[in-house]
Amino acid sequence: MIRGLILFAAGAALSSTAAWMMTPRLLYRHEAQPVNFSHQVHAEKGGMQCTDCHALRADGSFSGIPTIAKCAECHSAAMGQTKAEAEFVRDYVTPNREPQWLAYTRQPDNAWFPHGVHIQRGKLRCEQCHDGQGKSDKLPLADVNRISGYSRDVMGRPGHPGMRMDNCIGCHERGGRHYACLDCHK
Amino acid sequence: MTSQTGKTKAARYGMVVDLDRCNGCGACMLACAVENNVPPAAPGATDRTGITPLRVYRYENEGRVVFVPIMCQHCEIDTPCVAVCPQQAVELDPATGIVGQIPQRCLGCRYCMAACPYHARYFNWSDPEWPAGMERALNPAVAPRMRGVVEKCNMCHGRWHEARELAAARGESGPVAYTPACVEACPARAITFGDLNDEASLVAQMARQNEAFRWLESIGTGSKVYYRSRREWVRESSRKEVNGRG
Amino acid sequence: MATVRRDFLKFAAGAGAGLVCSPLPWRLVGDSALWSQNWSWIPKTPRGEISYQPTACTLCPAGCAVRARCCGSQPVSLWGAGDPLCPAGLCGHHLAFHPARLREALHGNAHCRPEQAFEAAQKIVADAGSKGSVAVLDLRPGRTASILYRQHLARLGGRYLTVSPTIGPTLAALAHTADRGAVPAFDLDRTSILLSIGTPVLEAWGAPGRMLNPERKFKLWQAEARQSATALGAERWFRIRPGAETAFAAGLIAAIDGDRATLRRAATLAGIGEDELSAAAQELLKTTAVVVADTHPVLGPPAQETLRAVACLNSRLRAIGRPGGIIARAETPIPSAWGPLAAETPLSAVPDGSLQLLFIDDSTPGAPLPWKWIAAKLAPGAPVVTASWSRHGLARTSHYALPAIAYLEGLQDVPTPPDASVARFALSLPLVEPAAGAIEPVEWFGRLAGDATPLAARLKERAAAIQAGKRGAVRSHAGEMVAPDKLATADTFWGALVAGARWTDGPSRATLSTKGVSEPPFALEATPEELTVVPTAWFGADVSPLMTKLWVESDLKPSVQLVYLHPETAQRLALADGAIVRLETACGACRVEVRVDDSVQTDALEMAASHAWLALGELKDGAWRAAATRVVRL
Amino acid sequence: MAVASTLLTIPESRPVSDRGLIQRGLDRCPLPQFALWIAPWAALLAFGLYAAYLCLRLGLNQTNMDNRFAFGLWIFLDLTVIALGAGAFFTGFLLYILRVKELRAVIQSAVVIGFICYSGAVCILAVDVGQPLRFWYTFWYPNVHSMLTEVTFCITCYLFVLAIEYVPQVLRNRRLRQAPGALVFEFELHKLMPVLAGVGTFLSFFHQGSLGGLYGVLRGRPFAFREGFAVWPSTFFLFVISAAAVGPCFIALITALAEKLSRKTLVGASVYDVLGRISGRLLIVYVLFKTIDTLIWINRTSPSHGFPAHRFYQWIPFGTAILLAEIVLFGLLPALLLLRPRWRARRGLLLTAGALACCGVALNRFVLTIQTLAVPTLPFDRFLTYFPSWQEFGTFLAVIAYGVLLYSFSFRYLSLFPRERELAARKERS
Repeated sequence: MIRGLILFAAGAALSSTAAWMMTPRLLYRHEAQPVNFSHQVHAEKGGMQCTDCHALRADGSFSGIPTIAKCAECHSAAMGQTKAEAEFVRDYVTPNREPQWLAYTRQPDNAWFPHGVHIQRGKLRCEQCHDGQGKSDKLPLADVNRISGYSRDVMGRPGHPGMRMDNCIGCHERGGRHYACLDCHK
Repeated sequence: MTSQTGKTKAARYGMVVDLDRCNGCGACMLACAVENNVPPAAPGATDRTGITPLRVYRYENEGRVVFVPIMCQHCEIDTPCVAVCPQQAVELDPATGIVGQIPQRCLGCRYCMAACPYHARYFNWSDPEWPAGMERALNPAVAPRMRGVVEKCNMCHGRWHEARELAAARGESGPVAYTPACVEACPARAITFGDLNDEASLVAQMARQNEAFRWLESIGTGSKVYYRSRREWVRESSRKEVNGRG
Repeated sequence: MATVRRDFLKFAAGAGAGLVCSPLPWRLVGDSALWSQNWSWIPKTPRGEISYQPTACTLCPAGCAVRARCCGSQPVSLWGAGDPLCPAGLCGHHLAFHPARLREALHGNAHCRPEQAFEAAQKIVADAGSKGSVAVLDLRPGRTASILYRQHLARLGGRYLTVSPTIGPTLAALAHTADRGAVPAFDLDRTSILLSIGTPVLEAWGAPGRMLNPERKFKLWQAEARQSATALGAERWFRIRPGAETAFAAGLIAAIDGDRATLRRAATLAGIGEDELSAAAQELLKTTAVVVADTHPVLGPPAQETLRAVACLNSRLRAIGRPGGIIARAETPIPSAWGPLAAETPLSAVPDGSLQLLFIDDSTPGAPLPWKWIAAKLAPGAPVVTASWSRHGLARTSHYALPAIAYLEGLQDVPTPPDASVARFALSLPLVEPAAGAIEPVEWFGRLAGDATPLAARLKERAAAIQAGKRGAVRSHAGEMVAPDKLATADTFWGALVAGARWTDGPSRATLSTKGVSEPPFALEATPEELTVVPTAWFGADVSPLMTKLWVESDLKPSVQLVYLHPETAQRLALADGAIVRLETACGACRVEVRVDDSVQTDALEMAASHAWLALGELKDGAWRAAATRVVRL
Repeated sequence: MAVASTLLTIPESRPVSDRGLIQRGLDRCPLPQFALWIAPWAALLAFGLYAAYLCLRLGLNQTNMDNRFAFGLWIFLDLTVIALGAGAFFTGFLLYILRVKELRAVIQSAVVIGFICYSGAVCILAVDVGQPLRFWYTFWYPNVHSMLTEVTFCITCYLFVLAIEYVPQVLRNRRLRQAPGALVFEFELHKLMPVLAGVGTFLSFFHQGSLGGLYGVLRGRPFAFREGFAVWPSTFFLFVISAAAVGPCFIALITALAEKLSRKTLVGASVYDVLGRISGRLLIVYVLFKTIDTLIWINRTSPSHGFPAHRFYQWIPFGTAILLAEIVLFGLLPALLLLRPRWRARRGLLLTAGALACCGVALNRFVLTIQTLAVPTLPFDRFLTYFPSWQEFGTFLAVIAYGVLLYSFSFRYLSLFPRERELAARKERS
């Protein structure tokens, strides 16, 4: 009897620990960004604001990740001496090729996050959702769920806010704000 | 799903369709399909398995003909489809009065279709398919649905989203003003859309006129899509008991 | 041994239990559900900045102003600027993706090099010389391209053919009454009653946004055999017998002239009461009324006799030359440098077997054109080269088919619509990349005539000619006036046009005379007693796969596989709903399914405008008519 | 390694026979004959599974359902099957709560039948919904106002209950009994039975009811809409009673069938009598309520919604005949047959009555599912008809086959009828 229990416990412990450790590796594809972009450098050396590149358009829509044209405004030729920049100019700016950026927090097709409304009406600041992103020196790997194809940062990871529906609802409920499915779903 | 707050004045978006103006050209049906990324007919589809969130019926009665555009009527008195959905994929948004259908939450049990007296709900019997390359011409404001879910008229919520963003950019508040695709498309200007709560609005005034009526009013689901006709027999037929075509 | 096995089972059970306590199984359940929201085979919507581009619709002669909603550079929906669009116009941006789109040059339905067709054509042109045996059939006349065809043909000594006159048969019948440089035009803004004889006014005549506008000034009276959408939408509907158009017009004339005998005869033929006809005539006389009998997209132009009667009726109603009736308008200026132009000939006027080479410009979707009709005109072995948007229709039957640049793919001009009282000019701008290998038909034919000037340059010349006239006004594409300085120089004018502005001419001082307008009597032959097939309203060009919404996924429009007949007719022929029948005429036969419908007349069968219908038809005084039909049960 | 080897070695080789698995004292046909009986059903199952696969892989365009007939053959038969399976809970209720001792003879069989019906129904539903992968949304984001939520919860829970009730019988199998612990476990479960029966009764009561409520609440469909008490429309209660009424009938029918096929007496005659009696009483109550409900609907509910009831019966073949058949031919008649002891005593009559009652319940479910959707609501829509595709039939046949197989195996290897051995012995003595 005792022997049995021990065996049982052993099996349980072994499998669960294994599963806990393996889960992230099994579930996510880790993809590297095409260019190692440093928000920190641009913010500190360049003294730039988020909105300089990630702006709201006149119609209130959010421009998202800037196009190469935006980069070319400053980097038509290399500004600094860094190898990274030189390569970027050579590979993308000069041939006017769009880098295939991987968006960490891009909502799936069926969800619509109106940046404008949150910034202008909700008075939200970028950091509140994209905490460290604006100051990061390196672009982390983009984790894409192998099954659902959704970004891990949207679904949320330990120690990262996450931008799942529950997160939206949680915030709206805390503020006692109204919300309905169609407010975000499209 | 919703927690209503008195912060912003609630809207009750509704429509009045003038049946005397409609000549059944079908522009609204196509505008609806284009706006909401409804796929072309799947192979073997019929008028019973097709997807037409807005469908114009040709109502022929003793030689007299009227064309009746039927879309989701956005009922507001214990809405039949909202009550029955087992997993809250349908809801009546008290802030807009729109009955919203969320295909991503839908299980595809089709109970809501059985519940809808207007047959205004459509099931995706097949995977949606567009001719090669045509996906580039899809409307970015609306996500295509997948096979096995129910869809219906959401009163062009994609346009509502954009209008709301624009309003926010302009610092406006209160219910946003926008126009659904069918309303913009109708060459006969047969459909009037607006906020029924706003007494001054044209739609509210027309809904109050004697010529205005609603289909199946007797069931008492309080639909927010009104119809109007000067023709007595049309108004009568909305009151008369069912005499569906055999 | 057994114990060992049992131990292992215990261990396995434990492992199972442990797994359940880990996130893995639960994440799998959750993610697989998310996957069902994100299937790779469901297309992703495009991303990009939303912008609105002005352009103009070239899908039909109405030429509505269009606001194209673009995501990035790709139009994702089209909307009317000012006036709304028709169903076809709403999905014009799908034309590029239409499954039927012709994407390669064909020779007898097999792939071929585009040059092949050109060389073949060049050879014939060289031999044919100027015997009028080279011809162009222009299915969308009135464009600058059409004028260029006429210029090239003048050089080649060829014929310029159209199915129906550019300005429409009703006005064409009065063309000789106008001063030089002017053409007749309807003055609908001041009309109080528009009497349409079989013209699909509310479906395919003039701009839908104007004709269906509840604020429009004039009342519409419709004389038509079918319960068409126009008949239903009209203020008054005279349900005449099929083929009794002439009789109806003649009846009204007789009523005005007080010719009792003719009135009685016409009334019986048309199936309308004498008193009703007389009353209608009196009412028309009282107001400013005008009569139109124009080309039906499917039925083609009305019979010659009908047109003579209509012209006469218009003069009886004193509509000719009167404001609110038919007035004279100046033609859109043409650069004098373009030299002589070939005359416009109706296809029906071409002697049979006389054409050595026929080039067909079929670059915009339209109602199907009967091949029998064209084939009759060809000399033995003469090739037909069709520049078409679609693989179906004429491209299938022609000897050579070339992929043509379609709506939104190239710079085109929008000519004066049939319902306009003054000349108009606007540009349809290229918003999408043309299909690979697609040609601009008129440029292709230009090369044949030794003129390689691109169409865009020609359009600019035309614009300069218009600007030189210094007449009229420039309006933004939404309709409001734009500062007059836009007309100051050719460049400012062109700039305005390219920005979507449209030019409208001012009122013309030209006049119409009523000389030479035909007079009674008109030949009134009795309409056939036996069944004839009438095509039901055409539901617009098949520009998008989404058109299925109208007749596959709903029963709003007649399906092409159905024939509709009145309950009595069905009873007489012992046919039930859903029966499969074979329709036979002297010209051909087709297989269709029966639908019983009270709205059909007892002596008519209705079916959708389709190749099936064309198979039944025959060419009768300049138009395509269905012959007496036998219904054979299958 | 050692473990593996022990797993791989076949215990001891003997001529192919399943004697060792069959309960002592029960004589069962030889294995080949049994295999012969199984084979066609197995084939049918395979065919059905293929049909189901088509529906899951290609979507529901494989069926002939459409936007009007959103529910079709599957839902109709699900409702019927679940109603017939109600015998399980009701017998349990009678035996363990009301202590009707005679029913101990059929309770095992009843549980198996119930298990088959419910698991089968759930499988069908998995194919019927458009997005089976999202099944758990109903539990995670439940809409408490929806009858379907109630149904889903109850059916799932009750399926567990049935499974737990089924397990001990499996454990009582001869070979499994060799494993110590199994016995203990089985014994523990056995003590649970009354509790389980109670829980089962409660759950079944609710979902049988909610299945009725499913239609009763459709205010958009005046043909189906019924008033009722509190949140439950009258159909809620009618379904409960009708299910309880036909449950015993169905058990009687299956038992008789088993006796016929196995050429054995499996239960005492008294059992049939009890089942018949109970059925009869409930059936007459059902007929009474159904009549009252129909009258109320005709005279008040339907007209108040602007739909004179007679309008619904103008469509052939859905005339008033169908209504009469449902109440009189398939309701009143069997009820009377079952109530009269002398008639009830005649096995033939009893079974006929039972069959009629079962048909009655099926007809009732059919009317609510199909006729409700067929009759037009808007003045300009059509009366439509629908015929299922072979995929729909196939998928359902799979469930039938699965049921036959599971019951056959249970009958062969478990003792579904406790008194079988004793009755057999008695037969030999006489």
